[in-house]
Amino acid sequence: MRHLPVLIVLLPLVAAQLCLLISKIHYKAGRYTVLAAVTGSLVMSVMLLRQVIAEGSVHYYFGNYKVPIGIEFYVDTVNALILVLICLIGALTFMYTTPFARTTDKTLVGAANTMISLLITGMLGMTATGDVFNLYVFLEITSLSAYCLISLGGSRGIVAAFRYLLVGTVAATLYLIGVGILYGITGTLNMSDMAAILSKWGNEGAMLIAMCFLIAAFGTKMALFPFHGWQPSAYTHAEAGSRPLISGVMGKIPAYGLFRYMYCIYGTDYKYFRVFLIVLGILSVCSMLYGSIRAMAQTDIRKMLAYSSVAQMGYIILGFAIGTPLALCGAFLHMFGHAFMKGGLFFATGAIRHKFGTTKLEDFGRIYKAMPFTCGLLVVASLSMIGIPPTVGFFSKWYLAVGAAGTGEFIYIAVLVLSSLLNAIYFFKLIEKVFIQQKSAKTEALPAAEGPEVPLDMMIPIVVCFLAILLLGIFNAKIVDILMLAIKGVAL
Amino acid sequence: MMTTINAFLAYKGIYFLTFLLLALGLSGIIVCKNYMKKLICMNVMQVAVIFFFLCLGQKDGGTIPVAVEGLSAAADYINPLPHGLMLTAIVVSLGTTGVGLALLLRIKEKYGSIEEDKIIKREKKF
Amino acid sequence: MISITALSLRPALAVLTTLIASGLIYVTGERVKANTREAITFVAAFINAALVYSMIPAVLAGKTIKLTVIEIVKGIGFAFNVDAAGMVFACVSATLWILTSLYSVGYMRGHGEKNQTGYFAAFAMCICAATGICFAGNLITFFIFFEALTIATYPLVVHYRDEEGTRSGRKYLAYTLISGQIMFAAIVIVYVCCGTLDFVPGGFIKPEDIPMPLMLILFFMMVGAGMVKAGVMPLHSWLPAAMVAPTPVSALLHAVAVVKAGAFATLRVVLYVFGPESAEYCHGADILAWMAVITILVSSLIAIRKDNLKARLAFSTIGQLSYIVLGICILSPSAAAGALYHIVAHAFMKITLFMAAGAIFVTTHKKNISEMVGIGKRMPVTMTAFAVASVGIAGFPFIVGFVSKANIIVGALEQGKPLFACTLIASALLALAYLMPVVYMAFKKDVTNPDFPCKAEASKPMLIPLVITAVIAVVLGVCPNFGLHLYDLACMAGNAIFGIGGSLL
Amino acid sequence: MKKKLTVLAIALILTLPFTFLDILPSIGDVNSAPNKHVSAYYIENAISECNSPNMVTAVIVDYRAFDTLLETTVMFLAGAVVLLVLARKPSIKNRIVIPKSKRMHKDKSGNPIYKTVNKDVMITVIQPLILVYAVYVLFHGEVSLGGGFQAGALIAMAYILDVLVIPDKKSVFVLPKKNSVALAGLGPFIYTLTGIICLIGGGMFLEYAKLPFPVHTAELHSIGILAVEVGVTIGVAATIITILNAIMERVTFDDDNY
Repeated sequence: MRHLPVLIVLLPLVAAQLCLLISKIHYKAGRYTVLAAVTGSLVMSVMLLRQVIAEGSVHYYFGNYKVPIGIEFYVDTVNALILVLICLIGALTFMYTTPFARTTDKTLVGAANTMISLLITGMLGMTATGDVFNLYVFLEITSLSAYCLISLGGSRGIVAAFRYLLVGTVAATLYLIGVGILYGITGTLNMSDMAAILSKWGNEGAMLIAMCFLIAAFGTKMALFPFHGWQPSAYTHAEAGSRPLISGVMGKIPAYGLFRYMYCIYGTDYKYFRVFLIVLGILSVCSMLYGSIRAMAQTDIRKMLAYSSVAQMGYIILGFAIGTPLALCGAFLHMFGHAFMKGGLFFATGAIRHKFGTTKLEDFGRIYKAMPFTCGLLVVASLSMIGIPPTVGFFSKWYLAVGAAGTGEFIYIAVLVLSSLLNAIYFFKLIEKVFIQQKSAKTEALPAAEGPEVPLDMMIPIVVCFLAILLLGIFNAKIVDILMLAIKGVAL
Repeated sequence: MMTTINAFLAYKGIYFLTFLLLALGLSGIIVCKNYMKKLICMNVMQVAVIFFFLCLGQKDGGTIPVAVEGLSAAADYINPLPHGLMLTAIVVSLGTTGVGLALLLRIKEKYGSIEEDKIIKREKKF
Repeated sequence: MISITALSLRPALAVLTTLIASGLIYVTGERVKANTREAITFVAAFINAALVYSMIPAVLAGKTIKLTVIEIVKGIGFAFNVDAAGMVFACVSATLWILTSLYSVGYMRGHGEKNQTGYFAAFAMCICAATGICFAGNLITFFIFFEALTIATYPLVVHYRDEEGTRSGRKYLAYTLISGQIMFAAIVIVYVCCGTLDFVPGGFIKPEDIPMPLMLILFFMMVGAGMVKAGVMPLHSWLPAAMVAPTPVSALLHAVAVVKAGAFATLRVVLYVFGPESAEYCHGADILAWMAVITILVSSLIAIRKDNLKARLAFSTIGQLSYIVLGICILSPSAAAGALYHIVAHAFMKITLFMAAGAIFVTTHKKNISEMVGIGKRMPVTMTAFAVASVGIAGFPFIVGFVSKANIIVGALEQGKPLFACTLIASALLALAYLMPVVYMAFKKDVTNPDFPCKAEASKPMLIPLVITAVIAVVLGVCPNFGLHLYDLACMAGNAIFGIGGSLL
Repeated sequence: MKKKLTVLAIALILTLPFTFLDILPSIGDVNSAPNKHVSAYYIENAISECNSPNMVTAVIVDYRAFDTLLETTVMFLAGAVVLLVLARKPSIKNRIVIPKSKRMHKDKSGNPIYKTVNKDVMITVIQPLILVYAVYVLFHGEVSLGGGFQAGALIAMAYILDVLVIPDKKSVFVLPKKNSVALAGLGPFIYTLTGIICLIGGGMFLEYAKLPFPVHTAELHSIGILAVEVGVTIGVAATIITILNAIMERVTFDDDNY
């Protein structure tokens, strides 16, 4: 039991390392290995979550070297929940990729499976680690596998991947500079040790500059407003099967990293903490408005969803910027909710593309006849994006708004409302297309309307996302209770 | 005056150069239109970071961190940790550069150019 | 902790029944025969009605049925709280669901409509939301169902899937979503200021809780959502636009669920959240009352000019709904009781009118009043029902409209606001002016219209409901407490709000 | 030019705070934070705890061994990515700019300049030396400068020489693409396996002291370090060979056809 934190990360890692070897037996063998590993991780992360809720946070020391000598994994309820989320979406996405496979070349299929497995490993590691440099290495694993998955998405995917590679590496470099400055003034790389030293004799100017670098780095990785340039085309042109994972979860993990830095390492007592809150508040507000406005103008659903991700990241960061426990809960709830919403929307988009071969909004006329379940998910996820109860989007917005009202920042409430309405404009455009508009010539010509809606591999993720959006919404109080345990302890 | 300058050059000068290198790399990524040059500038940035970390690990009067008979105090060896970290960073930057080059190869193949404006123009055809 | 008993589960069950019905209809879809779909609708409608009616005795005895299902957000439960006011609205919607379903079957078949699955599913969803709105015990539960209603009505508005439908659908969404989101912001602020969201008869916001200008702003931010749905004047224009929907939808929109939900929302916000004291203190009630007065007069004037029967009825609805809003804003027990009872009264009268209009459209394909000369000869039963309801709308005694209006007028006079009473009387005359010509033309003796050669009523499923509603309108007018004790319930609610004991008038 | 000057000016301004504000420790300061806290521990305890005179090795494969496991995985990942990215070769007609002629690429090894060197002799002499040196570097990584990465690179170098100089005849070993990439995964796996054996022995992950072998603790650390160095070597060598293989399939670059 005490090895759970490391085993969660190791399983997909080992699966990735051995996937190519096992793929030599049969091209599907590697796939089952990875699927089994991710599922195993899912089970263990749930066990870990239960353990953490029951007994409090868990430290895992690599090589049994105590902090700050060795590397440490630190799991509290917040990141235990995120671990579960990553494993769940990871397993679903992995299941979902099969129908998209175009080759049976053992090596290539094996390598592609390795990529997804390592992407999951990287995200799990970033979430669980308690060491700032270890976070960097996991960040790079995540990024490299993401570059690859994006580059597999056709001609524009390569360019998108290259641009993301440049921007992502710059971000990682800036992150290292931030870490370097902090290391320079503390002499340690362990997060909790660093927090202790900084609170005692932190050089405030150095901390300020380090935080600027960190905000830029994490902001780029999570595609916050001024740093989002790489994101729309990367999300749009990523490989179809892995898109839900990339767009649904990948952006959230750097956000969690930023949370760690702000609330765990720097702490709310830090002199310039208010400054960060205001800066993040401005960035998030800009993200929400800019993302929504750009999303309205798109004709390709993938791009629309990508821009909407910029806006939705704004919600999460807004929660961090408000900084009361309730708002932080809202931010995390939105993180989980949005993973399922955006993941679900991309699952649905992929399913439509699989069946009709199109992602252009103009071709979506009345596809609900052929794919009622997919369109059901589209509707529920869209409503959740807008924030209509009883979906999870409403409740995360509720906590954010209550938090904002609690600190008297009514402007944030106004922005939340405005952003919801902007979301409503383009999501109802989508719903209008799917249910009302006449069939386009392109979909009319396809005989695809016959037969089952989508393969079972695709149906499971769709149904799971559908249920998750509703259940997370209805039982949000439970999750908030769990989150509160950690947030009260860690942050404030 | 001279002592100030001397002290500055001795204790902070390299930071100045490192950050200059970093800034130049960053500006190169922004300004250059050629993807290959962008990639090179990216490498320049990474090198700057490596320098930066190594500066932090420098110690007056320290030798390389391989134990020698008779020297056992911490002050006798330079800090091994930044070197260890930077080994990792170098490998990572190697990986990133390799992937970047492979992508560039594909871009060149598909678009016939690695100039940004040409690629943007041709991207619309897909 | 309230123990969960069979009684306390009933509001949740009523909501659940309709929700399941809606889901079943959507999932079974086109694969099953229309009969199955309609069977599901009817079974659910009857179960729903039975559950709602079964709660009446308890409520009449002065009990409120409370049930907290789960903690829906941190610190606030998903609570049902069945009181007299909610009961009145619930009874209306449960009763009318049965009748409208029957009518829908006739209309949809007679008219050979498409997309019937979506229609029935959304219809059930609307009733589900309306039932939830009735029984919601706090603002957040209320808001959840309120937004659900917004979304569930959208497919009904765009039912025809054509250009015009899409446009009015957008208009509808724009109005309702914006007002809904603003209400959301207001709820959040109220929650932060007061720490509770539970409905309390007489309101939970004390005048000292919130500084004055903010309070007025909050009042309108909250009431705005209700105003939009109820079509109070500057915010009404989605309602006539939504006319493109099929007639049963119009009937549902205008008579049962949506607009009534709006009026009911106004009631809950003004009297159960702000309460008479705060509403008067911040002048919100006064301003709203005057808006209602203007709406009543202007909409009646517009109605006179409309030739399309459904459009005329739509503007009539806007005017009538403002009666309810006015009754609420007068802030007196009898006016509140009158307003609540007007929900009942207007529901039965207006649904009769709409069903009649639908019946005319299905049998003769006539939409405009000018083409309906002499139609009384062809469809005497329908037009008789229409005439009864028209007179009722005008407030003729012995028809249900009279009871509610009389109460509101009494309330206005009690509060020393005779201008409001005058408005109501003037509007009664205007109502006669815009509805009587239809009846007059229909039964005009000396004209024979070649379009209507012989007597031919609409099909049974359409005719029966509209006759029933017309009869109910008369019966309730003669004996307001007939059957479901709705008048007593309304009075109880009015008294509870103003803190006058639990006894009946 | 003006643009570049502006950029330079901005760069200078941005750089100033780091230099003039006293936010970073002075270079070479023995008592600065990074040189005291953790690093002093490493220097003082590397030999006694890890049985490794090379402190950098002690840090990277013992104290912070997990980082290095991931680093090796990054190598493997990079190899797999290159393989995957270069696997798709668009057909000529799918390209935006279509090559003007389809003239085939000429084998450059037939170029007279290559013929001046006696390749066979050079390879036979140099290759074994490289391999031996690689093994030396691998096994001495913990005592002096060196280690798995260098050893891996050297082994790969031997292979690269083989492929580049005599394309048709391979004398040392043949490693096709699909095997090399699997091997590149196997390397990090050996590393992971070492850690997992520690788990089985009742310790934490990568706690070499708990390796289930009947020798004393210092020896166990040496065994652990050696095991992971072997893993690193295999991983690095195989990755470089994978990248080489992936690129060798594309010796005919498009440029040649223009």
